Amino acid sequence: MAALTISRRELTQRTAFSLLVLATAIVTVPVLFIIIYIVVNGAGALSWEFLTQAPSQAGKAGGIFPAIVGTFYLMLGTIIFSLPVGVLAGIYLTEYARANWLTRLINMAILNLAGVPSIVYGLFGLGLFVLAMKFGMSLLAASLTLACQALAMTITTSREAVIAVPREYREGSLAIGTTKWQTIRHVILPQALPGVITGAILAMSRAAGETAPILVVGAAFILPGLPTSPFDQFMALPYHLYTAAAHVPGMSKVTIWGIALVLLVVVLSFNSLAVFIRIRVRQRRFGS
Amino acid sequence: MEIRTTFRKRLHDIQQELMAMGGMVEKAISLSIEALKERDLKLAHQIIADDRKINEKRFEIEETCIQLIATQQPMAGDLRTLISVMSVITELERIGDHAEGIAKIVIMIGDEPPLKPLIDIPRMADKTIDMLHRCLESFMNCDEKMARSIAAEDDEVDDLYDQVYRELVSYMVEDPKTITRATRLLWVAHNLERCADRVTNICERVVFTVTGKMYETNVSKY
Amino acid sequence: MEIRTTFRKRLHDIQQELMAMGGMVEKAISLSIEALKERDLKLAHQIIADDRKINEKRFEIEETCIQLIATQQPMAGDLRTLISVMSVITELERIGDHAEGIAKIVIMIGDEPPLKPLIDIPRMADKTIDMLHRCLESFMNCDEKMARSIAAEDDEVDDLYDQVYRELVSYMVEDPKTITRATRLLWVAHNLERCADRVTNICERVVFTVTGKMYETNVSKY
Amino acid sequence: MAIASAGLSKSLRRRWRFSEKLIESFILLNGLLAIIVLLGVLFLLLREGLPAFAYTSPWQFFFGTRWYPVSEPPTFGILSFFMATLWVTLIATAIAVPLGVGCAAYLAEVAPASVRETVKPIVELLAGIPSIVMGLIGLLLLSPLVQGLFNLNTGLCGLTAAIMLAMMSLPIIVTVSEDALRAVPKEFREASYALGATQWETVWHVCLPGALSGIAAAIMLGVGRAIGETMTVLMVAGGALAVPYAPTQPMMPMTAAIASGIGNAVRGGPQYQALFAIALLLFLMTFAVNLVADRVLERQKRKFAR
Amino acid sequence: MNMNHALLNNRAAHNNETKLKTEQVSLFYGTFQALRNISLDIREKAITAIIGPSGCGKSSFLRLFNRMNDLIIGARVDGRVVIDDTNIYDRDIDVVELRKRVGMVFQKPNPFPMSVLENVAFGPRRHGKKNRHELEGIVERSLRQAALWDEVKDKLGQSALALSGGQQQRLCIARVLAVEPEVILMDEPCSALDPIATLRIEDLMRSLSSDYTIVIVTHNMQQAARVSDMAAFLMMEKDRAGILVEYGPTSQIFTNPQDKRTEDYITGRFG
Amino acid sequence: MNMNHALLNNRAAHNNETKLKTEQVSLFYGTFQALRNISLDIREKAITAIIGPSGCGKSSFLRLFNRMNDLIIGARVDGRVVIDDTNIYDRDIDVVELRKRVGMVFQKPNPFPMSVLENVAFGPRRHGKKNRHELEGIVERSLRQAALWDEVKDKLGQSALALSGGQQQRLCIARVLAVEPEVILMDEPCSALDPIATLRIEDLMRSLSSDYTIVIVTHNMQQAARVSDMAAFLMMEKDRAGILVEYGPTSQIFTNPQDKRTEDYITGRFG
Ligand SMILES: Nc1ncnc2c1ncn2[C@@H]1O[C@H](COP(=O)(O)OP(=O)(O)OP(=O)(O)O)[C@@H](O)[C@H]1O
Ligand SMILES: Nc1ncnc2c1ncn2[C@@H]1O[C@H](COP(=O)(O)OP(=O)(O)OP(=O)(O)O)[C@@H](O)[C@H]1O
Ligand SMILES: [Mg+2]
Ligand SMILES: [Mg+2]
Ligand SMILES: O=P([O-])([O-])[O-]
Repeated sequence: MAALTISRRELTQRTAFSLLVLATAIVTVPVLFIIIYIVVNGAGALSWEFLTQAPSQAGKAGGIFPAIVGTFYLMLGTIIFSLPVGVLAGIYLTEYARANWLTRLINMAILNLAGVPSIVYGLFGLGLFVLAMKFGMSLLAASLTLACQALAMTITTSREAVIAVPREYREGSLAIGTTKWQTIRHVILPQALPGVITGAILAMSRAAGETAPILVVGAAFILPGLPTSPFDQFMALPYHLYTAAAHVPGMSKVTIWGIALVLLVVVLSFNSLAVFIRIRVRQRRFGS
Repeated sequence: MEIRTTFRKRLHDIQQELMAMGGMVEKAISLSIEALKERDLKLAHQIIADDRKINEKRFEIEETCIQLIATQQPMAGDLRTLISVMSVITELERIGDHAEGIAKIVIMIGDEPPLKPLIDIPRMADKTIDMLHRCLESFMNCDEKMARSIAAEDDEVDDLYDQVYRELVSYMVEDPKTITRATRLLWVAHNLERCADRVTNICERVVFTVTGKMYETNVSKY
Repeated sequence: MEIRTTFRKRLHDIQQELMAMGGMVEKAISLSIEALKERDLKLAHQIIADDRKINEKRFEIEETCIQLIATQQPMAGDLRTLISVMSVITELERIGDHAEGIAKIVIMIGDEPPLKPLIDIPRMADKTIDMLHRCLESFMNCDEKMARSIAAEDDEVDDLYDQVYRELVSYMVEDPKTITRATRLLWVAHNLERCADRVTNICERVVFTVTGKMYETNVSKY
Repeated sequence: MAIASAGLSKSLRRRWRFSEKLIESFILLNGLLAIIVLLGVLFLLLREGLPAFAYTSPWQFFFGTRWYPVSEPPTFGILSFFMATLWVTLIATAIAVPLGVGCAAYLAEVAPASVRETVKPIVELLAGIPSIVMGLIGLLLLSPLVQGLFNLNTGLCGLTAAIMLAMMSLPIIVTVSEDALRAVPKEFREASYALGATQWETVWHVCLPGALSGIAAAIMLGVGRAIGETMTVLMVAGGALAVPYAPTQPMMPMTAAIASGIGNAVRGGPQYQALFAIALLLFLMTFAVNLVADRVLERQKRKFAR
Repeated sequence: MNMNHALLNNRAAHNNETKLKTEQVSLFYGTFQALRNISLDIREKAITAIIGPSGCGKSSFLRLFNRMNDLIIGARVDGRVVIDDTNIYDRDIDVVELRKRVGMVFQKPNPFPMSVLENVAFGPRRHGKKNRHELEGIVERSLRQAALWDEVKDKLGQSALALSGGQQQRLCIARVLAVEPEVILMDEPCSALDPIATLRIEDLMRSLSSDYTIVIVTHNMQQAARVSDMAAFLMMEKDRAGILVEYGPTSQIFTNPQDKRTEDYITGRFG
Repeated sequence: MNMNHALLNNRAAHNNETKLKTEQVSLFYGTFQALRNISLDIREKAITAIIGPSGCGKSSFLRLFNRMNDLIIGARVDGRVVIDDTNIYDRDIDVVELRKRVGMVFQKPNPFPMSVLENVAFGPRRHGKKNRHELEGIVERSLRQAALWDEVKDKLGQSALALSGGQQQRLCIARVLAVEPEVILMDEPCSALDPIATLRIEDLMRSLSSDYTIVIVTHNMQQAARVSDMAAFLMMEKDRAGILVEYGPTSQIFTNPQDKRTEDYITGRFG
């Protein structure tokens, strides 16, 4: 009797675990397939020329150099506009904010900023930066738009990084007679820095991949040269890819996959960097 | 809700054992006087044999107290109680020794004719036993006032002793032949007087247990 | 690295105080015999007065021991040491009382002519003081063997006492006029004999402190 | 001593620390920026979007099935967009939740360390793939597959989009759920084993219930992602303007409608305003989802706290 | 001492049979040896305390008895661990069944985030008891045994996490009792509790010791002294492997330990 | 007792001056009153222990003295808290300056994740000491005072987190000593440590007590008994506000408390 019960429980367990393994396989196998597929099919397009030349013949020939540069400019612009605000707001929320309606409101705002669809940011950027502030369809307008979108992320990651600094450190520092800012500056920020940086890199990587907002606020499909000022129009990899794939008839598949591969490499290398930093920090904190 | 029930139970057990030991000692004194009155050598030997048990009981209780202190970390009143128990059993054991001493004297006297009818010595013994009994009761009940009043009664025993002493010396002076016998009775009385002194020591411990203060009663005269 | 330094220091202090008390008691015995020999009433009064100090010292040490037990939770050997200290000071205090007793007898004797030259009684006293001194040393050094051998020496004191007793009884029988005086000397000898008994009790405590076992030496004869 | 204390009492008096105050107010300003941006978004959407209702009644707008921005007068009915978003989101969620939670449970509770160390980076990889690339995959690889499998006229339909969206919301669901499962203290597992429960019983009766709040939040976040996703649905869903009755039909979710329309809309014109009105609706929908998710989390948290 | 101790008898030694036994047990975590050649007989229906300095392997030793170490990858056991007459490290031992017989209470109170009732019913449910009436009976009995019934009988449906720390720990004990174990292992069960709650748990342990064999690990020497009948002192050797230094009745270990190292540890001379 | 206690004198009472003082202090968290009318004089260069049941307000009381409660929103203090002759709750008191004079050590050792040296130098640096040589002198002095120098002198550059728990706590004490406080507050400084490390910290506290005024909160009654010169017993009233029940020399509190409630708590009769 007892033996029978055990074996039934054992059976349930085996069945359940098999289903879990199956789910995991369904999640992971397509990802590997996609990556490998893009690498295999896109590698053919890669060449020195492809990476360093401007496009010609509506993108069917030439390279994607301006798009690569444009994407890096966008990443830079995004981080310049969103990181300082993100960090300071994160500090405000954890160190200064009192539990009152204002704080609740700010937190709710952040929560919702993170959930606003990217296309809505696009419209916001269009309405505010392009039209109202008259920046036009420009690198600056796009950067600001992406920065607004990234804000939720930089604030949240900074806030989490600052919160993760144990309360004991704060108390330990204040209790030996330091001011609040000294405590933040010398104890909390150094501790939170890796987390902040990780968040920033992820935000940049996200910005590199965004299409919908820049589609609205000003990316160009083909430009002969690089932007020379923030008020110039610009090319960007995702938008270039979109147009090439959806709007240029007769585009060669290899070129499309080639653009996709370059975009993927940019985005994923930044992601890996963030992961790498996170692991290093974890080791330093718990190791030695 | 009461907690530390185990400790409390063991403390209570110790107090019970202390009372049992007190009973043994009271009995030893009263039997020793009985033996003296009746010239009962067998009884005297019995008392001597029983004193071993009193000694053993004393060490048993003491060991338990030490174990309780080591393992239960009593504090404040509980600790004072345990310390007092250890002190009280020492006193009881000594009182037991005095009873044994009397029994030994009984054996020395053997079947010599009595020097005189025994009156004051049994009275001393009764008084001492009574004091001891009530004193232990006051310990159980943490009755500080009672303990103080019992300690004061020691004077009565001392007076009785003085009386016995004077009487016996006059016997000896009148008839030197009685000297040995008289000296022996004197020993008996002395033993009883010491017993009563020890009872007052126990009383002091009662006061200490309750108040945490050691108060010294009158110091013994001899 | 030694830890609990505070506790260890305080334990050490207590042992020092115990030795100091031992010194006071030794001095009290030796002075009381001095007073007896010299018929020095002033000295006798001084001894009685000093006994208060011994008593106070005893309570002071005891209180410190209790505080140490309550606040420092000593265990094993440390606890046994503290328990033993409390027991030893009780014995010392009683020995002090015996010295006081002798001093009181000296006062009773006053300037009566000496019954006989004092020989055995001073020998008893010297022996007792010597035993006490070495015994406390053995306590300090946790020297169990030494303690056992000292306890065995109690028989010598008992023998001396028997000798004194027989001698004094023969005096009394020969000359009833000496009875009072002889009885008094007998008290003195008896006090000394009790002192030696108490030294053996201390020896038992030394053995207990070291081994954790209570060993009973020979039981007193009187 | 007295002298020392006199000195002390003097030195304890407060000093004015100007820089401290300055920094403090600057930091507060940055904190407020989050609200400013959010309110800015809302304000702009309202300003540009509300005028649309001058041309078309709200009833017509929300329940009208016809979207003719350039006819005279233009009609703006968004029901088909809305239904498309609904279809796509529901199906994506239905696919992603069991897979995601199952995968998370496997990673957190069952998988040996070596498997976990390889699977986790793969999931993170998936999170990193830009939506445009996923759109490309749907467009070029998945849609022919779906077309063949269901024997459709075109593979560019709601179902294809939903499958891609499911993939895209999986990383969020997996990572957040796994974190939630890991947050269940080791002590609970040990207690369960020590009572003689099997590992599966421990996962099912102790770990999953314990992580329920986190898993619910994960699902909500996944839903939010699916609703707001633009490029993938723009490229894959088919772009048909009719109200979809089956997931296998081509359709145009709201985000796609905005993205495809905004390029041609005259700035400040009726279509421009109508698109802003859709954006406003999207904004409010995601706002609602997020608020609900937050409330759920809060209530779950409070349920087990004192 | 060779006297008969009436006073002591009412405490220990109701029963002198051996319930658990380790025979020359060594425990390895990978290549690191955490325990070396430990042989110990644990008495039935008595409380045995394991004491020793931090990291000497007390917890590891305790977890031998319900094979909790199995959960740690790379842990290996040499020697025999015997319950009644069975070596629990035999191949064909059912660990789930073993853990029913050998319950465990942990350092931090860890009631499941469910209702009080569900917590206690958890074990019986897993072992196939479904009848609601029967379960309720078990729950009441276990809570009574754990001296918690009166405090929670009106809030059986409320979350267990709303209880105080001490109540939570008693609930965890009730939860173990509900599966009717023979042995209860406790790993520093009071170290997260305040003094009063601690004394309560100690009282509970003593009352349970008449029916269960209890093994407790504690950092708190005073607690080991207060609560146990037998005590074992573990120590680390040079290579940090735990060895058994002394094992005996608690009263002896704390008043008159036989080993110099035990004495040094107990009197705080260690270091 | 009215005897002269030579034995006791070497422990307490080097100094009978009052260093800290609360006068009719009440503390509120919002509308909840955590402390009610507490008046207490804390002796200079002695160790004062605060004991009492869980939640009676011991930590809150301790944190009055360096205004750590200021960090809690809604906390309000009535009455006066005086250090030397200054009410530290006066309007114009500089909290930062106050906390330099009144150092604090916490329950969990909390060294900053920096090197040992940087940890100790942290305070002096913030207060404007930049000279490397001078800082090194301060670090060595503080570490010596905290009885840690010998153990860490060869690894001043290593991360403080690599130290053992007991060493970390002594490091935290050194960190406080480096800013030359007059008072050191300790909130259950040993509750996260093992018994040996605990005894070490206790030894350290005693050696510091000749130069500093120390106030310690502890759950561990035995520890309070072992380490302090004076002890205060707090308790909750019906409404859960903490009140002072008894305050006196430690030896008296633990052998002969004057208040029945203290006696009940100390002997474990409470509940
Ligand atoms: N999972 C593990 N892997 C490797 N080593 C371990 C593991 N668990 C414990 N150890 C090591 O085994 C030794 C014994 O650990 P254990 O936790 O049993 O000690 P303990 O006496 O319970 O200590 P504490 O008093 O701190 O709880 C320690 O040196 C520890 O570092
Ligand atoms: N920040 C706070 N807000 C509201 N109430 C609080 C706060 N901190 C403490 N309390 C309450 O104040 C009372 C006293 O808390 P405090 O932490 O001072 O007690 P304690 O004696 O230190 O307890 P413990 O022994 O558990 O550390 C408790 O009832 C607690 O719930
Ligand atoms: Mg452990
Ligand atoms: Mg506290
Ligand atoms: O909304 P997108 O991620 O597709 O830009």
